[in-house]
Amino acid sequence: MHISDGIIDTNVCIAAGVVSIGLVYLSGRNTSVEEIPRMGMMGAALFVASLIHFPLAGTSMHLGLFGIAGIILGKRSFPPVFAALLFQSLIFQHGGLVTLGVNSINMGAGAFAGWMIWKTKFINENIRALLAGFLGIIVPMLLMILEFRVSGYGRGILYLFSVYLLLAAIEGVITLGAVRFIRRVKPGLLP
Amino acid sequence: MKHSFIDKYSDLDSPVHRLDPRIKTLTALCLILIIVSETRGELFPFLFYIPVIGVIAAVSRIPWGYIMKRCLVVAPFILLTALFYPLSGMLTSDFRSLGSYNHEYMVGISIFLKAYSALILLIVLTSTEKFHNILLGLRKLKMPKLIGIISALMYRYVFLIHDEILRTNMARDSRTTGKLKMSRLKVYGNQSAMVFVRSFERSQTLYNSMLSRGFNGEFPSMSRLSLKGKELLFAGALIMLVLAIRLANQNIQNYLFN
Amino acid sequence: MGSAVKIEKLSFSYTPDKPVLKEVSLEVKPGEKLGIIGRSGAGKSTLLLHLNGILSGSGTVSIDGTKVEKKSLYQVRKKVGLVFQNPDDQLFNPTVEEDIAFGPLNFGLSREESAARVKEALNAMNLEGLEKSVSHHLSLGERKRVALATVLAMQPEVIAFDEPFSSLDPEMVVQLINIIGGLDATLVVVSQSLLPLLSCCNRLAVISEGEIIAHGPREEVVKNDELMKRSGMDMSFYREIFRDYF
Amino acid sequence: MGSAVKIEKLSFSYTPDKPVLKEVSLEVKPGEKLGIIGRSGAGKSTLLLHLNGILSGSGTVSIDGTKVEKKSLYQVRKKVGLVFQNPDDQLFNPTVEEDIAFGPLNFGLSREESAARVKEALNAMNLEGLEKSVSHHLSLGERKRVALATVLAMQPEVIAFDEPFSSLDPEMVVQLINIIGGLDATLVVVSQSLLPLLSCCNRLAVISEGEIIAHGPREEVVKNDELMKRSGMDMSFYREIFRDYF
Ligand SMILES: Nc1ncnc2c1ncn2[C@@H]1O[C@H](COP(=O)(O)OP(=O)(O)OP(=O)(O)O)[C@@H](O)[C@H]1O
Ligand SMILES: Nc1ncnc2c1ncn2[C@@H]1O[C@H](COP(=O)(O)OP(=O)(O)OP(=O)(O)O)[C@@H](O)[C@H]1O
Ligand SMILES: [Mg+2]
Ligand SMILES: [Mg+2]
Repeated sequence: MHISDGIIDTNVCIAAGVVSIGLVYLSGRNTSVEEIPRMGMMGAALFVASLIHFPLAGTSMHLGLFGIAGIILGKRSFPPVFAALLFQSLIFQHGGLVTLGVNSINMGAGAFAGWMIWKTKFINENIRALLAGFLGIIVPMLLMILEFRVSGYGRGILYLFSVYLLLAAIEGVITLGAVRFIRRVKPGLLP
Repeated sequence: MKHSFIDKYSDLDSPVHRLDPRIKTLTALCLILIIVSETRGELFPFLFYIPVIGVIAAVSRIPWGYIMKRCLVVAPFILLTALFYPLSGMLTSDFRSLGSYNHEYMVGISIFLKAYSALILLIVLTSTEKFHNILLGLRKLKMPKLIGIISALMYRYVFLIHDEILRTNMARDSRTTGKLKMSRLKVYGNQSAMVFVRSFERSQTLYNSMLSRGFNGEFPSMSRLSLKGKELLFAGALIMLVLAIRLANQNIQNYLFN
Repeated sequence: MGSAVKIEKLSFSYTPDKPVLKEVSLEVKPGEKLGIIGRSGAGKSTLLLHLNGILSGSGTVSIDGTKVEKKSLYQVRKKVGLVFQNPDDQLFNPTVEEDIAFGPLNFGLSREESAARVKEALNAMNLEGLEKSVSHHLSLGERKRVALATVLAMQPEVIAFDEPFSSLDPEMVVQLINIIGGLDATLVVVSQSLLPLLSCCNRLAVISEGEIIAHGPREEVVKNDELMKRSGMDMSFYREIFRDYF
Repeated sequence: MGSAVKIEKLSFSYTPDKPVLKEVSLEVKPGEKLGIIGRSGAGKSTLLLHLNGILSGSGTVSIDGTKVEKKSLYQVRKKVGLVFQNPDDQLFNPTVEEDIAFGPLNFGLSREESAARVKEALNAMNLEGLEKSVSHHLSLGERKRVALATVLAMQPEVIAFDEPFSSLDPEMVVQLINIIGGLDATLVVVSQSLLPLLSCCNRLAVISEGEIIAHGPREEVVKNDELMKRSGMDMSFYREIFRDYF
């Protein structure tokens, strides 16, 4: 899910870098002191989740949790996603430095998608949770396909990404479980 | 509780270690940018980039075995994407003779080389500096303030989560037989969710204690970063060298091959 | 003489259905050492968090005449130091030194002044030589003292302690009592350990289900058996054990 | 009669440079109630974690004649219940009921049997009616009792407690002492609170810097002033306070 340096077109990376800084400001505008620990904690949770690998469809995958980030943080999800990816890049080189912008736009979009679904209050909460988790992976995947295509990869790259469908399904179920747990134990966390 | 998964070789001493974290980060970023923006399919300049990177890594005294081990974590993904550059065309277009994919192969290889060069530079950067110093450097380099605060908190919170995991693991293990006899998904699920909830609560308390000591968004620090002219010169020279390789590439090739 | 802390009709609840503090009024004179006791869950920690505006309910809290409110937070937090029960909640910088300097630097002191404060606080806590240590590698007793040092370095007028004695061995408790006894700030100490509390506080307040049900000189409060029983503080059980063994 | 717990020459260190337990030998007879005291950082919690194989150092630990090793973990953990200092570490299921049933289910009991165990444990801890509550929402005293119930439900022969009395108010401490006194398992209790410990244990062991420096009937150990002083347990400081007030 994380694009390393050198894989896709540099111009795309630079443009995305600039846009992502803009998004950090937009998403973090007028943040109040009460919101900060939540954002930091969510960033840490995203980072820790990425440390836990499990085998899936022949490769090693890890959870993204972008759907949950979107549910809990709403419009504030972008800065924590950005910070978590910065950590991943610096600590174990998951995703590059130049591609930080691209990666955070991709995964931030996943979180925003989760938020959008979560806001649609007329749908049953369980379904919303399931969808949020699912889209949290699918949306970044779609963006990645786009970026690879722009960078000259053929359509065959679709095969490479199909494994994420499986991951997205798993994330959906996990997000559902997490939301149900939080609803029982600490409902204050869910907006 | 002791945590050793970061900062492992940051206590060694070498010219790379001694560089100011700001300069080090900026230099790494510049070098990576120059190399990854190299024209696709160009393999020749890597004859020069690779030795330069090798020298930097050697000077840093980070053991090669360690660098390779860290490379391995992301290696499959890089290899796969590099491989897919030529492959992704073949898989979907009509059959062409394999020979006509020559350029695609070259691009695939250059993607592979770029990615690895960047990876090794990044590894050298992050293993020669304490992680919190890199964050401090980034803050001084005017990264967005919010990201500065969040990442400083994250640094502490990651340990907090780690602690919670270790402790609940012990408590869980002491009521099991070494193996779980119930649905593992359910047990691990509940445990992780509880760790998540408790960490959120503790993070609030921790933040309250910061507020109590006057925290207002700025992270004051006792350690003063000091820029030395020598370091600036060294970093500048390094960037110029790589840039020169990049720019001179075409001329050298013309000279050599015509 | 004014009061160091003055709380008037303070009410607070975390969740709408359950009031945690109910019209609490309490006054602490400068230099006084006040102990607060009460059952677990009575609202003691919640009360402390109001002293420097971390929480704010209805009613007023004033520190040295300054009302605690949004716009006075900076001054108030300079005057009130809060020591949390769990030192791990208080130590978040990479080194002991930076942790202790965090407060002074935040309040605008220069690096040199802060360094002096750090030195002083380390001395007062017998922690010389640990400047560069990583806080979370220290023992519990050391971490508790570092946490106190982080607050001392701010030279607050009022220090509020939450459960300073819990999980410490008797020797460390005595050490801490001596340290606390030597401070010349106004003190508010919350603790379930009645013996250490009695030896460092001259006045006591009893809180029960969010209400202050007694407040006065320690002798008066502690010897009121009915009151102590009612607030879960009955020590008579220990009388025989103590007689027998000590 | 064999021994419930037999530790022989147990040594352990977390980091190569610093031994935490040094050739510890200790024997606990069935039905005995042993208190372990010692300075903070002496190695008490570390010792407890060896009783059911969470940690394993050099030397041997046997429970009721079974050596604690990888292949005997199943039997050992069935026999030894560990109650951690912080109940929150132990409670991670959404409801009290599920938390208590966790151990029995893991040891292969059927749902019916587990449900019976849950009921029994709740009764013993005065927790009836809380089956469906979310553990996380209970008060500290209740959570401590639930944590104990999760262990009781496994019907262990040996129960090891880490700091059961810390952060509890005196009333709750007395409650817990009564509960502990009524258990008929072999008990090993680690605590810094000497008075409660004395009232529920008839034997005491003193650990200092990873070594057992004394072990015997409580009177003998406690009245050895020199020993108590050496291990940071000196209570003489409190004598006057206690005389004056209680
Ligand atoms: N963050 C919170 N959210 C919701 N309720 C809370 C929160 N913190 C405390 N409470 C509740 O408020 C009440 C008072 O809690 P508080 O921590 O002030 O008690 P305390 O007197 O300090 O107890 P203890 O001696 O156990 O520390 C308790 O019923 C507790 O469950
Ligand atoms: N996970 C760990 N990693 C490294 N060192 C540890 C770890 N846990 C404990 N220690 C160290 O081992 C020693 C003994 O710790 P232990 O927790 O057993 O002490 P204790 O007697 O239970 O103290 P306390 O009364 O404070 O609980 C201490 O010096 C502690 O710093
Ligand atoms: Mg409290
Ligand atoms: Mg311990």
